[in-house]
Amino acid sequence: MSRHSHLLLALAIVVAMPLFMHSGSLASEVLIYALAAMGCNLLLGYTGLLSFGQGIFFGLGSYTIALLLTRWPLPMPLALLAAITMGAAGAAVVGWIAIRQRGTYFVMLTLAFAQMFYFIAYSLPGLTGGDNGLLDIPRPSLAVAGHTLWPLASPWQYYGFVAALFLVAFWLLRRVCDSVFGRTLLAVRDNEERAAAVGYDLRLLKLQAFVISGAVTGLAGALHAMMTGIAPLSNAEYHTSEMIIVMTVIGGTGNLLASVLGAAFYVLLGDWLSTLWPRWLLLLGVVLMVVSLGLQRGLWGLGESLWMLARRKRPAPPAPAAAPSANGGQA
Amino acid sequence: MSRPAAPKVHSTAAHQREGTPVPVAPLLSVEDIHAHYGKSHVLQGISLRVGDGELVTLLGRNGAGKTTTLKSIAGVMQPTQGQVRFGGEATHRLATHQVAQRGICLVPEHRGIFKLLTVEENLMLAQRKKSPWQLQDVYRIFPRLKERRGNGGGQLSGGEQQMLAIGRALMNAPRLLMLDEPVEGLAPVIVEEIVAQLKTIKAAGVSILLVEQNLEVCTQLADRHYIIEQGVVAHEATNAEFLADDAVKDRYLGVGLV
Amino acid sequence: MSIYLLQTINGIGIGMLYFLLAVGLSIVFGLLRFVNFAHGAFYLMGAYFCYQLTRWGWSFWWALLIAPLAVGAIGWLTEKLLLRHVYAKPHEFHILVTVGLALVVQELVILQWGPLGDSVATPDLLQGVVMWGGFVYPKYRLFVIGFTAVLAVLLWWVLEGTRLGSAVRAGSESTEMVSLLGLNVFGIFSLVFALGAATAALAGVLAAPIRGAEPFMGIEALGVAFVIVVVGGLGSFSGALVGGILIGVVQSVMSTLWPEGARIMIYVAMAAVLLLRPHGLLGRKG
Amino acid sequence: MSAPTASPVLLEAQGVAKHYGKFVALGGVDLKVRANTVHSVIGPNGAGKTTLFHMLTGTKGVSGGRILFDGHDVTREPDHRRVRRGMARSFQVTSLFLTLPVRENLRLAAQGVAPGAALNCWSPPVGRRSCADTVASVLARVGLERHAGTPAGNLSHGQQRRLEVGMALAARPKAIFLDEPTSGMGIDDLDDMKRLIQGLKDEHTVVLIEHNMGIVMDISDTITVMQQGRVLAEGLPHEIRADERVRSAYLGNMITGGKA
Amino acid sequence: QSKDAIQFGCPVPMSGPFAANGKFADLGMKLALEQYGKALGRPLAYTLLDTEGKPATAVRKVQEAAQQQGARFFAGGILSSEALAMGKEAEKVGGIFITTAGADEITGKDCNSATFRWSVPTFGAIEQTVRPLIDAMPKAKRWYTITPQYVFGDGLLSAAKNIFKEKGVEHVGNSYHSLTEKEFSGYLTNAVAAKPDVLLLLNFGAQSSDTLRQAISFGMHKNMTILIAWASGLEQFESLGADLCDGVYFGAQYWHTVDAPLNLDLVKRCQDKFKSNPNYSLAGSYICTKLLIDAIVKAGSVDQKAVIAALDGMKYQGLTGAEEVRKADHQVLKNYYLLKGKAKAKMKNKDDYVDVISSGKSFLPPEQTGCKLA
Ligand SMILES: Nc1ncnc2c1ncn2[C@@H]1O[C@H](COP(=O)(O)OP(=O)(O)OP(=O)(O)O)[C@@H](O)[C@H]1O
Ligand SMILES: Nc1ncnc2c1ncn2[C@@H]1O[C@H](COP(=O)(O)OP(=O)(O)OP(=O)(O)O)[C@@H](O)[C@H]1O
Ligand SMILES: [Mg+2]
Ligand SMILES: [Mg+2]
Repeated sequence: MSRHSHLLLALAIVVAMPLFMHSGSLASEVLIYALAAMGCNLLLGYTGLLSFGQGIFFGLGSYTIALLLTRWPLPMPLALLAAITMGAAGAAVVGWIAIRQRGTYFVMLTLAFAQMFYFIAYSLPGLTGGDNGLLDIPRPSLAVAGHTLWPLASPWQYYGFVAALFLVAFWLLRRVCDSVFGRTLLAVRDNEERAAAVGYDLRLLKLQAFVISGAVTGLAGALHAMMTGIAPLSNAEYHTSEMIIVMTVIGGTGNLLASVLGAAFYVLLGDWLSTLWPRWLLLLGVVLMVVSLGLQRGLWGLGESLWMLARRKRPAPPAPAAAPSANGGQA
Repeated sequence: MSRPAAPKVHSTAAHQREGTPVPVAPLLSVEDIHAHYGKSHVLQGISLRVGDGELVTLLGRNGAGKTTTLKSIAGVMQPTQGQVRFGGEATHRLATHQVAQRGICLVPEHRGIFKLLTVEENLMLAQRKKSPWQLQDVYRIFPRLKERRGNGGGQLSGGEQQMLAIGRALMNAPRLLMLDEPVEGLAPVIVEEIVAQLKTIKAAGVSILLVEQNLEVCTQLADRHYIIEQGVVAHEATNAEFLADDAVKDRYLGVGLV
Repeated sequence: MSIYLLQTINGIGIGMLYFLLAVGLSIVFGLLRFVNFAHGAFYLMGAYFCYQLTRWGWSFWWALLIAPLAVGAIGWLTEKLLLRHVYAKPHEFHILVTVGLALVVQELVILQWGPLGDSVATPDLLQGVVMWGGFVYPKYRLFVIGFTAVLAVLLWWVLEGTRLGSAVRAGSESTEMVSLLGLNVFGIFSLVFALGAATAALAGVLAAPIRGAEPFMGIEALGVAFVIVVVGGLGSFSGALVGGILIGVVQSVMSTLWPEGARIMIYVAMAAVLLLRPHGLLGRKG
Repeated sequence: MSAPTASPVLLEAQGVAKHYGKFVALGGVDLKVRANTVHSVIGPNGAGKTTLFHMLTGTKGVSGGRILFDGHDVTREPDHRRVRRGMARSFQVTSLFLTLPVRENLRLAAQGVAPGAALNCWSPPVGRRSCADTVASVLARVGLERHAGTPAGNLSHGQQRRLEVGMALAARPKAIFLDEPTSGMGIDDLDDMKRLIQGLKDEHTVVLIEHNMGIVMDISDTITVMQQGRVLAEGLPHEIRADERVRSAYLGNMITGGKA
Repeated sequence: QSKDAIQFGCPVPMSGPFAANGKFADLGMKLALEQYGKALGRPLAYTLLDTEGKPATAVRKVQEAAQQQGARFFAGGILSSEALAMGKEAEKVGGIFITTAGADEITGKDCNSATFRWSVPTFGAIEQTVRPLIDAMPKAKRWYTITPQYVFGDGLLSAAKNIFKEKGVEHVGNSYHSLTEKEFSGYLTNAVAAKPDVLLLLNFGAQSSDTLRQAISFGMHKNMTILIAWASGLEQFESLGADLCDGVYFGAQYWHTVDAPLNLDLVKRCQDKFKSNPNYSLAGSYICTKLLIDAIVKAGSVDQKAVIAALDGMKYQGLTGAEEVRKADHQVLKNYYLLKGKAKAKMKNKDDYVDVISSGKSFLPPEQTGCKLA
């Protein structure tokens, strides 16, 4: 599929969600986690780095914006920018150290960092609110010189804001993935030794991937904090990292749109299952096992195969694979 | 470098040829096997036989399907069609280790040395009590291995790894030894050594199916040759016939003698 | 006796239990190159099986025998039915399937025994404490140290001294090559996975009288086991031992030195080891 | 054969040593490679040839000695820096980007000379950035045009060996290090490979490890023979062929592959 | 569900480590709503919201319940962090939130007009446990504390320290630990070495159970008194088992044998319906829901302001006897209990784990809570 068709598909998802879903907050959450999953995908799918540090950048994003909006009267766009920068900076630090390792040791090192970050956040209540988290984060409207451009008070208004940022980020990330850089990352993922031998500075490449990933994840964290009005400690927990990875893998690696699919699937499924049965995690566990056993390339791969099948059977092309699942969780 | 494929004139040659002394009850018989990698149809009906104590080579250009044939015999790949019989028993549906337990031993082209095991552990892992080659025998054949016995397998030079792979196969008590390019990357002195060892192995009654690009080695050792081209047996000859027939060599192997 | 000496001894006690908890994870990783996020679930099962058996009136000693066997069998089945089908897939699928499995086990435990924890009584024989001067130490914990030490020697022999051990290490590199040598690799996989599950369950049984049985103990244990395995070296048996004891001692000594930092120090230790000795204290390269 | 003594020294190793724990893989090797020559390194298995390559190209660090390349001391430089100075290598054990198409493998190798460009996360690799000319010429040279779109992992062993050499070529290096380029190649391709390597001499300097004496003796300007981590002999092909020590240590009766 | 029902929300952790509390809280709310059936002539309905113990999820679910079901009345929030976050959200969506969570901030510096709290904060919990115990054991002069390191734990600790100072008791040491700790032997080794007369555990839930278990395995119950200041009552005793509770002191918000009319009524209802005694989670959720309904009825409206006004200063007969909603900080003034575990042989029925030693109300004056509800 061409670059533009992916962008159009992303646009279609963004537009379709309000039509199918009742809750603006839930829809925003889908896009926010989609952002985080895309950041993870850049590392996992393109660079071959399985990072459990994504929760750090997510947490950094939410703490940063929370502090800026509550303690310093910074305009919201600037605060967002600062959160993105913090995410990127955090990723630069974690990345710089972690990429000395490879394979499982790398995974474990990022895990260690995630845990460390959690405990640091936990033991600095002055800054992070400790276990209580930071509360009362305002959601100021988007305004220029006193003129309100876009009010963010209601969930759906906020969704619009998130959606716009999401589309921009999606477009930028797609460019990154298709660029010389993105293609070189694929080589690194395949064979690091050879990549070094043909002249690439692996650490620089991986570091840049980390920084970009951290920036996107930081943005996601900030948007999440603005959505809920709090920056809780649980955003910095290892479970956040795990969740982001699970979304990415379920969606399918190496394809950004797949991450959107994965995030939507995970968030909506979780939301829906939790209304069904208090032991819904059991069902979630089963779903995870089925996905990993049955789907070679995640949901996206499944969608692709179905699409191929349908195209071969009937000449009339069916609806794009991504769209139907967007309403899977309305309940 | 690659040239257009030669026409498959002799694709049924194996069945027509009369002068070839095919043993009555072959140890291994491969009957019209097909194999696929995903959608690509790599083997398109290979048939061949290896008799007791015979040394047979499989020749062909890069990508002809030699390795794939060996893998199908060893049970690493399941042929999609056709059958493999070893000692009268159909083995193409068996798991790899079951095939191996019946006495087919493959030394793959990447050698398959266990990097985490020492040289000696590599050898001992393959050990079978009934094998005529035990640890000391292997060390006698390849003294270099004895010198490096405590080394990790990953720290061996390319040639040392090849010696280890062959030595290990011997300890596994093979009735049929399949070697995929065994002298690739070996120093000439070692090549001579290995050729000599293969002769003793053969003399000990082990059948050998050999894939090798080094024609000198092949012709010194083999009883018969099969030439594979694009997944089918294109030609079959006894060693004498093959040596005499420069046209065949040129046509299938591009040796450029004519 | 100085408090630090006491803490060191106590740390070794904690560490032996940690070792048992982590060793299975390490072996399974060593062979299957498989980070088993469900390892904690086997530990959890061990503790609950022990709880259930003692509730039924069986003695703790029977539980010590039966629970690991039962969980080992479950591990064996798990490997056969589930994991075998994801080996060929990338790392992240391994994580997905085992995370899923861990969730399922945890929720099943909650369904069966409720979300609240339960206590398991210390066996009568080992109730009470021993005292040396000012040092008080539960008899039961002493027993745990001794028992795991014996077990460690046994395991070490199996893994390093036997052909099964070599096969396990060989299988971790190339399953194809091992089967080409006529060994049933999948059989070995199942066996090793079952062994890993059984050791985890054993740790669970031994931990039950100390910590009770509680549905979320698996997750917590997994986190600790990761740290130990990484510090000691992935796939290394002696690494698990050294890592376990080291972490136990660090944790214990820190609870005197700087109690609020005891937890974070574990992770700092882990990061430090990884940076200075990339493959863990006793890990092999690769 | 051209007179090698005439051209300047491009690469020089002075007492390069490598220890693996107690084991001495290289015990102080001196080597002078002149520009625009084919310099072969031969020796028994385990002599330390590949190890020497690792030292020269920076894949692994030295334990002692100095390496000068093109007038610079590169001893402490990592491999990717040396690529920029004009070194490129092939591996004895095939090392490719297995999931990527052959063409992309070569493009990446060509692009590696200017690795800064790889950090460009804005423009796709089209036009100037696609290195199309280099890729096309290398594809033709190694005869993989028909497989340009095939993932490298799906090539047969011999095809992969050719790509392996192509990877080194794509970098258009000053010095090209080939570690047993013909191992696993079909008999019919040996002559082509021989011609190809010989042809490289005009633009590049070739350092070659090879066990196929048919090739080594025919195309080398200088041959260095190694044994047990040291240089055993060095000289012109006919000198080496005549050297009694080399004969007993290495050459034997010359079953070298190639012709039957 | 009819359209005009008054919608309640029960945001509690149904999954995760606090699932047990969620499960009983759900039953409690259901019990209260079924008991009333209707208010203001409208049926009562509720939605169970699984917060997963995560504040962010809790906030989103409250937001959605308000938006989609039109729920305005929320009773739940077991964990301090989620309760704080939901209190803020409830105010935003024009609802009322009433909780049993522990953090002082809920009716302290983070209080707001829409948030109420039934449980006694840290100050009262310590006053009603440590003080009577010191009075009862004048010879126990050395106290050692084990404290979870966060605001809640610190609240308990500083309250305890104040009493130590006032009573001339020596605080021989404290061990802080993190909220994820499971292994307490290191801290206990410290404690043993300090040779205290009383070991005061200021952690709660599974952590306090673990600490107690391990302390007993170190034989500490034999030569010192152990007090868990913030126990969760019946559910915790069940999980510990009678043997471990024997002789240990516990502080608790609720105990089902308390002789108050409403409590007797609740116990009867529970016995009829579930064949068991109510525990703290159930009782807390029940009384919170009941308070909301009573206030709605009293206000004669479901308007946020009106119901808040009705709750402010409300005096009623609650589960612990006379209770009162303090207007200044929306804290319910109620009893806190000091319990003592008894030997298994002495238990009259399966839930008879403890004797009530004493009880009473202690609250900081509103000026000192930090709450500025003007
Ligand atoms: N894993 C694979 N996936 C897809 N195609 C493959 C795979 N391995 C080999 N092939 C293809 O199958 C064909 C036969 O391969 P095979 O390895 O059997 O050749 P070969 O005769 O052993 O060649 P060589 O002499 O180069 O080793 C080749 O065209 C190759 O490209
Ligand atoms: N990482 C290592 N650790 C220990 N020893 C090593 C290591 N790598 C190589 N060696 C040893 O160094 C010696 C030289 O190895 P090298 O690979 O350079 O040989 P080579 O000359 O290339 O041989 P071949 O022609 O067989 O490829 C060998 O004996 C090998 O066992
Ligand atoms: Mg082959
Ligand atoms: Mg070599």
